[in-house]
Amino acid sequence: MKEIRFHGRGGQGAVTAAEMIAIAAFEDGRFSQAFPAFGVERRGAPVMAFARINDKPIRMRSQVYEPDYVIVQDVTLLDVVDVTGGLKSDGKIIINTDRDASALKLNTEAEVVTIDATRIAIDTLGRPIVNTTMLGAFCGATKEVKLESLEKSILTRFSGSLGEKNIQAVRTAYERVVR
Amino acid sequence: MEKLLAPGHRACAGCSMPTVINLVLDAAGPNTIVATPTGCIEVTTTPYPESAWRVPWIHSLFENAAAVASGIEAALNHFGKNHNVFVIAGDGSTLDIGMGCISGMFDRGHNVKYVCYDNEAYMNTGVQRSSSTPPCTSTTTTPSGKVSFGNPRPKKDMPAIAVAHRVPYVATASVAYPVDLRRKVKRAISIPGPAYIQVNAPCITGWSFEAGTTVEIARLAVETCLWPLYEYVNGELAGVKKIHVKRPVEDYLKAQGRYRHLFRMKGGDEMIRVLQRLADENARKFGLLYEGDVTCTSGE
Amino acid sequence: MKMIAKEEMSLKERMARMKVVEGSYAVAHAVKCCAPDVISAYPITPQTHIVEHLSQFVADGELDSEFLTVDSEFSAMSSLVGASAAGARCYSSTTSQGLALMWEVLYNAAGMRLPIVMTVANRALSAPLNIWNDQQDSVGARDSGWIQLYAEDVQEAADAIPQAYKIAEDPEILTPVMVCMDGFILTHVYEPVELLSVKDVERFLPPYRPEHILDPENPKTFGAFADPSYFTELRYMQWDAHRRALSKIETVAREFAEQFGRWYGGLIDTYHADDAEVIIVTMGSVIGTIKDCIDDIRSEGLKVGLVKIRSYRPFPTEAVRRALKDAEVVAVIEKDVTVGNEGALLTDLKAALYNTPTRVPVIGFPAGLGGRDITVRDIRRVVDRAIAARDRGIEAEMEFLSLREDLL
Amino acid sequence: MKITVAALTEPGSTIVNKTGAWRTFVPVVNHKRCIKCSLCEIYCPEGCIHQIDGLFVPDLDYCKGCGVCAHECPRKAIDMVLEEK
Repeated sequence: MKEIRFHGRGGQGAVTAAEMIAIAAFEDGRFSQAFPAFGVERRGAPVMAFARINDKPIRMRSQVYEPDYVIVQDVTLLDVVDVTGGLKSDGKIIINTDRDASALKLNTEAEVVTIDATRIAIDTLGRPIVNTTMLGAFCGATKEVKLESLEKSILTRFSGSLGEKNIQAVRTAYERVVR
Repeated sequence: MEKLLAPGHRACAGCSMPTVINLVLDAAGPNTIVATPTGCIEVTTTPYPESAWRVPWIHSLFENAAAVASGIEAALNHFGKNHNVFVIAGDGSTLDIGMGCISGMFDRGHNVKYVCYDNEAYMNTGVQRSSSTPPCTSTTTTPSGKVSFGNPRPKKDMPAIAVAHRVPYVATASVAYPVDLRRKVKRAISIPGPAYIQVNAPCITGWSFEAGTTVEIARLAVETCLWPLYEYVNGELAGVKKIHVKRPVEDYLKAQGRYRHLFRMKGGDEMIRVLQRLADENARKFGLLYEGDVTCTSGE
Repeated sequence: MKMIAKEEMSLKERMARMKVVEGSYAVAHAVKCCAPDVISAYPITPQTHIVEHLSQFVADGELDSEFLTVDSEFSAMSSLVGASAAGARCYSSTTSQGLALMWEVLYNAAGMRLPIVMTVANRALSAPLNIWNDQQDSVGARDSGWIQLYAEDVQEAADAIPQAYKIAEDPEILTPVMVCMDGFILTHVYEPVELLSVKDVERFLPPYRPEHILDPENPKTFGAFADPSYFTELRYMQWDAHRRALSKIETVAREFAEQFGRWYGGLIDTYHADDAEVIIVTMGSVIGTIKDCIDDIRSEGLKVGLVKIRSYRPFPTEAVRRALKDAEVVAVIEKDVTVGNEGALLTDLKAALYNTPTRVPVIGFPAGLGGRDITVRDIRRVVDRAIAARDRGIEAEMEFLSLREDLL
Repeated sequence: MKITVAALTEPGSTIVNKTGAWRTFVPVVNHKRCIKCSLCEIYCPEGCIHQIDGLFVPDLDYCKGCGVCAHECPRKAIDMVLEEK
């Protein structure tokens, strides 16, 4: 089972991102689960969401304490939240920043992937909403879900030209980090 | 003709409430469903395994009759059935504990006709003050005493609250004016949406008056202008019952044990003047008097 | 019986019918398939999404229900008393303070034998104010006369809705049903669910045809008052209907399994309980975590099993007696506590065992209160405590799980 | 009578309860004075004054003897008389 933790700020769509990964993984023929760290946080406050992906039905209901992957939608959270807490040493953390991984000096043995998702989002969507862009980066960095499944999942949420733009953002981010 | 409220009920001898119910049901007819909250009505008309009601009737709780009626109306709407839905409730369940549910029912605009029989206190539990109790009234929770003239507060203006909810038809009525009451019930039914009718309904036990005088007491309330009869249609005052001879409030007060202290206590006369001013204000506000009519002196 | 159709149908086939949706959506969708005539509800976290989805179904013309946007939970349940008496199939959902505000009406709806169905998105009761999950709300309503079913996952919470109507509306039962699902944990999770269809539910659930309604053609009196010469018998009849519900709940679960191929247990369900030395008894969403844990612990050699309480009211006394008779120790995990005594389920369970030859030690753990996460480590601690109680005797009959002693 | 589910009750079934036994004074109608205004029938709290063959007659099975009819009669055609039982 793979476990994913999302860090974002209220209004940045971290919960939606977790849902879209769950939908994409299920599209791939795997079982999935997504849920927010339930709270009363308002717009701008640090928030978390979780997702699980497994080859068999998922029964576990506790929160995620030792994630395989961490997605950080806002680099300023690094100062206020322990984003690497519990992250598995063979895991990955994907951070939205224009800086290099080495410059972040994160306390983790896991691989650190950085992407300037805010720039991509502004260029493609015209707004700094990075949740879909970050999913593209996650997809490229981990291959945990198929890109086409992710795109399908995003189109269930965004239709028309907004959907198209989100797909473009996802692909751009994917290309940047895929190897 | 057989009444829609059957005899054999356990209301006090001389109670006005069964008369109010029968007047309402006379006007509404048998195609009517009634919801009633806990109170004298429920206790006196439906002791299991008997019921006085010849129309479908439901009691749920003390404070929820308006919500229960909302649900009935919603179900009837859904099934495309066309029956009158009435609440017949006392003043305690209407002006006090049931206010939230009533406000919701008014606000949602249910086609429910709400009739409050107002006996101005909690009679079912033994004459405790309600927010419909008039000032200077002695009740068991606002008794007159060495330093008290009884209830210190004015009567809550529930018809005005109904008007403020944009209830399309709001009226007051009296058991002493049966033709007027039946007309108002029919008018309420003819106007779609919620309606509110508050009926002055003397309680022989709680008000403590002489046997047989129930209707006369109610008539005095109207003739003194302490109980103005009026109708609001779509927020506008649409009619009042004019008074030919306005009686002084003493005529009404002295007939009832609940005001006995006003005639015995030092300073009671000042309280009577306060009540007279309330009556005069009603007469002025609603235009209850004919041009040139006289105010009668006490007794005549 | 147990796994019936589940095994017959491959996982792949089931997946083809699944969709990843939010728990609240799955429940609202199930409600839609039951086509209630009147819905009345008041928004309260974490139940809100259910009524929002239902409102949307109504707004989109997918659901032909009267939807009452009432002024309070009290009015919500009160209006359903009226609607149900007028012959409508009725639905509401609430949680926590909202359920508490309905309190008086809960007893009334049950006593008037109105087959209303309500989802309770379980949440803690204040004070202090807390919007997170535990089951104090519905457990506190256990004596209200409602049948209470507790769901383990989203699929069960949704599938329980048509089952609840079938149980509630049975002329032999005529008792309202609460379907309890853990707030947030199940209401807000996205996971694959087989959504019901109107056609299938129509085949499963007969239309609601009450014998007596508020009807001028046959003007019955509902809600008469009963003095001491009748009250006991009227209560007895409610109690007796719950007794009949014991078999009805099982039957309906079986009928559902036969038609839909999904089984969650009838009154109870078990997981590796047959040969278990240690049996955990619990209800609600923590069951999934416990099942994973049981697999791990069993692979280490210890025989641990689970008894899931699906029907808390009526309480499945005979079923738990049978399920626990060979256990060496029983540990109850429950998301409630009776202040002044112990966990409610712990008390009920011990009471069920008392007049039997079974003399198994039973210990209890209030857990997950006010949303405290119940982790794998917590479950292991419960099992350790249970083993200790078996081997060395009971030290404490009840212990608050994961109590932060450092704060005390 | 067997108890009914949810205490459902038949319409008008209070008629088995003969409240006439409550009475101390009994209304005696002087039909010669009666102008058939029907106010007694309207105001009677028991709804038990009926017009029979044109005459207004209280049903003494239910009349509680409250005296409202006598008090309201505009022609004073009804007297309340101490009932001999």
